[in-house]
Amino acid sequence: MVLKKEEPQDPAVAFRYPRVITYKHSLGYQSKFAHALKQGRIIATKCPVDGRCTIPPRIVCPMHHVKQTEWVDQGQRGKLISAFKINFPMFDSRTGDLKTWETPIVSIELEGGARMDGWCAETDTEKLKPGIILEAIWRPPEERKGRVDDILYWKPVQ
Amino acid sequence: MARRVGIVAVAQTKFEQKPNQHIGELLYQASRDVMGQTGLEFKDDGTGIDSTIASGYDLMSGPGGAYMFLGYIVGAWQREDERVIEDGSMAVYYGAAQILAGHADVALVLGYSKETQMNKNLIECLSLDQIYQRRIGLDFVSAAALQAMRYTTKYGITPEQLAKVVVKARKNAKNNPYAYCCDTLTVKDVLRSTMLCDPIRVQEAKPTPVDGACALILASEEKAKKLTKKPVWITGMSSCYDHHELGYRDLANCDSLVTAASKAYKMAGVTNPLKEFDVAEISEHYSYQELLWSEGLGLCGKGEGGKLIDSGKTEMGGELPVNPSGGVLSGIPHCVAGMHSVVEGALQLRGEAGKRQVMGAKKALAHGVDGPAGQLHCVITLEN
Amino acid sequence: MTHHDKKSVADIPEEPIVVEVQSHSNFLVTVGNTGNKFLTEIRDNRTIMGIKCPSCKKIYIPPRLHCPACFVKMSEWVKLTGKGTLDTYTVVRYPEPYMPKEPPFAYGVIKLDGADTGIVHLLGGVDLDKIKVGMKMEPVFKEQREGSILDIEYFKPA
Amino acid sequence: MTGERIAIVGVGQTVHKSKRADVNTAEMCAEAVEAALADAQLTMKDIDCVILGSFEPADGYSGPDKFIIPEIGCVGKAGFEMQNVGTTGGVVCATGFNMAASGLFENVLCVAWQKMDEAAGAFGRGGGGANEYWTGQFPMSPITNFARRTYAYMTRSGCTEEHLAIVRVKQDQCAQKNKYAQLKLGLTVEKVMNDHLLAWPIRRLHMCPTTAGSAAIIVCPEKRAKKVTQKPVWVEDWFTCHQGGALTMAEDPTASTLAYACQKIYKRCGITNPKKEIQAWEVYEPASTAELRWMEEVGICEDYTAWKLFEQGKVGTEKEIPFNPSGGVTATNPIGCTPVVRVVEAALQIRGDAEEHQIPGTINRALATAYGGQGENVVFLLKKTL
Repeated sequence: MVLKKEEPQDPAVAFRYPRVITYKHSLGYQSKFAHALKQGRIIATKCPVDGRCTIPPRIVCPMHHVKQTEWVDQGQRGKLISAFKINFPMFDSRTGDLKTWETPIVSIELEGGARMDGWCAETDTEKLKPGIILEAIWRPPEERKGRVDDILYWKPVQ
Repeated sequence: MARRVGIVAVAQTKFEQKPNQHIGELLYQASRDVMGQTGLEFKDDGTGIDSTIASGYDLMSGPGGAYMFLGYIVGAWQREDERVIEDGSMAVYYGAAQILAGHADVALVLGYSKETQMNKNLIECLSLDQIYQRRIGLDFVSAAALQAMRYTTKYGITPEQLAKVVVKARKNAKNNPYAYCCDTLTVKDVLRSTMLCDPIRVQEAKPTPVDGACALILASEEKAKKLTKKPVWITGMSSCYDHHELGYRDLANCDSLVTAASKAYKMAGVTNPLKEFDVAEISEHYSYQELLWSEGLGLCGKGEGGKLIDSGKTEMGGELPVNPSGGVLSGIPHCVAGMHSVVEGALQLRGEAGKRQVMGAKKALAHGVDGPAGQLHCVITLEN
Repeated sequence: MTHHDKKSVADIPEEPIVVEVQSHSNFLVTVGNTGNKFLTEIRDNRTIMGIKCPSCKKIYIPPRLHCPACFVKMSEWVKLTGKGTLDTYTVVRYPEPYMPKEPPFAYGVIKLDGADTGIVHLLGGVDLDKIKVGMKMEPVFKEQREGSILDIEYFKPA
Repeated sequence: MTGERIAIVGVGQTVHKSKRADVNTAEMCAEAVEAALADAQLTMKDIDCVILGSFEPADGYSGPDKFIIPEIGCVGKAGFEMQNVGTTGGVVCATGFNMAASGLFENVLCVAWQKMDEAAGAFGRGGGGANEYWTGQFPMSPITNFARRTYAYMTRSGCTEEHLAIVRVKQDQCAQKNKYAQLKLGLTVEKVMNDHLLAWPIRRLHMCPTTAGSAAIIVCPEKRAKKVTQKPVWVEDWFTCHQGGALTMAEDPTASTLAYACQKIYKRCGITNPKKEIQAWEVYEPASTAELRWMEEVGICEDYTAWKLFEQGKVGTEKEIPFNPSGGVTATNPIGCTPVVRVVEAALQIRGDAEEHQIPGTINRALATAYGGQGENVVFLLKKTL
């Protein structure tokens, strides 16, 4: 699955069809989450039945199928669930370039209970054991765009 | 059909541009509506909704696999949850087949589209074969225009006759609170509007972009009778594919629609559609399509679509009112259109169509279409 | 985990956000042997070939491997003159990024002499308002041909 | 079931390869359709309904059914296209089964395909993500998904990298006996363990390859099926179990919806001891490590113990647990078509027509699955006799 960009071939055999689709995704009820990121906060919707919080925010709880209207602050720290490092070049979906990825991706259970993914400052995967506590390190406020990557990375708390 | 499938509830959102709403909110609104009407929820013990079928082009929702993140919104988490990548009428078709198969007793069918999210023409262009037709830049609009030109020249359909279709659609849409476009138009206004792709003028094409969703609940005959006092029965249905290459067909005919209609009519025991149906909802993305599809559906003879609109038979109050809702020309999103036909047909047969009600309607005809120049048609007949 | 104080989320705005994202892809389109033969004949010999069904004897253009009516393999190539009759046409007056030309320009379905089907292609060498259904047409090939259907620059009135 | 009882009367697939430059997508599908028709001894005239599907994001099309229809001779027939990411083939089969059982049709053709040689390297900016806003920051792929799952599986079960390698070697041994399989590598545990690391603990060999291939099945209602073939494969039951992308909702990061789907379908069919009552398994494992977890989820063994069965050498075509005798998905993966290949292989096992990779003894019942997204499944039960 290591992807290589191939040389163009004889178009009578095969040719490339470049395609660009521009999407204007309406975040709708998820907008509040994006506004929170700009403020350096992580929030999630909460299920009124069992109190579980979800990211991405959901309009209804998948399990109980009730509308989730309550938003809960998730704090700045979380517990590591899993971690892995990508050892091969993969496309960066933001730039379209093949890129090597030095930092591990971690799955975190936040203090508020919701789970999300993030980059991790600790590159030694041996040290990334489930259960360790990580803290969010944010971009400076002026650089934040209301996207998940406003969180630069997660750093283990000593 | 040996057994019947009942429509027990229908719903639609207002069709308009909704940049402030997440695509899931449309789905939620429509699905909640029908679930509220029937009091049904997804259950795994056979006492609620057993399965859900959605329709919609994946690439219209997002870059790929996007719709799969929406199934939970209707409550289909860990449930039968499938997607038809065609016009919404095909989802109804499949939903009814699932019930006939006994695999589900109650099915939730959904159609949703958010055309404001992307360039609809581009996504439709991606349906065309890459080596020939897409390479020259053809899309659904230009394919339809080629068909319109062929059809109008072969049978001498006049621009005025085409414009009348638009005038009728917008006039009818005034009676439909869910419709997007209901401006007062005259034949002259239509003919004065900018040419989009000869002979299709801007006013003769479906208004776009529009957002919205439809939902309906289907049930087996036994359950339908318990769930509602006013079940609407699906009595016949069929889809049919035509050639993909426009040059392989005579674009002045719609052979696949003729086949689909004759199969559906045979199931329903319909022999004279113009007489027997009380109301028809036909997916006309462009003005010529109402005429050409009417021919395919057997409402008139070959090449007589122009005469049909002139006769006034398809107006409200006529022998067979076509598109009392205003139809697709009043602005229904791609992939929702055919399901909208079924929803409107059901509302008519329940006597719940408000100001657009055709009095005493007993049999309705619903039609959906997908693909370039009507490659894939679906015909569904309804009875109360 | 440290105890986390739930902060109020009331001060986070909710106004809807629309995010614009782009999806880029560049698919390889495999032409296959049948298409390859057709396109290389156009490229190398300025010849348009049809393919004949051994069962129903229909000649198809653009060619394909299987007869759509009989579902049998086709392999007999038939040389066509390229001349034909204009079955229908349209003038495109709206711009789209995927179009090969700036509008206005014309498409037509040309029913080729000696074939049972027509081919959709660009029209040229004629005033757009003088195009008529039923015109006799002939292909104009590009000087520089690469092996694509666009090696036929357009069809013009014969 | 109030509808018709149905049977698979014909199956076909292409020889799966990494590249198919000789055919376009539609022509590739035609090969599988021809094979299925020949297998059923039917002609295209007999077919009255066609259901198609592929994993569209890797197809370069939006609605590829439209251009494939004429090439497979289905102009004038009823049908439509289904899609649901990785489970597409499963949904295609389920739809075909429903259409046949509805009594509306006599012979239903299901076709699925993927031509991954066209998609490899095709995704640039924003191309791969389901919704760029949510997943855009991470290079998400099945590799990262299974790296995460496998990491969690290993920490929970105590299985080691060597066990993962044993699983891969078994799959390769099976694939070598399957003439349609793509990767036949002659692997050893050592080779797998020294293979290029993609995302620990996932090595290149652990992941499914990119495949160009197509598969087709023909389904008939009971009466018709008995006329068409001496060896109908009866479709006992099926269940589509999607979870709407709610992966983060699961308590156990290794879990999918497979366990739930299997329990449900077993109950409906009165199966109490799946290991005994099902004699052949074709389960969609996008990574070799998934085979372990899926084996537990389908009920062959307790949670987190499947690796022990491999350690004891109990898994293999001719062994106690005949799991993925075709070599599975790590050997061949034309994504949207893969679940149809699973059904095809399961049907061949029941008929006793799997040739070199035939499981010895009578196969009365087989289970096939489809996997997609982040834990979605479709489960099929096929039977030899009614």
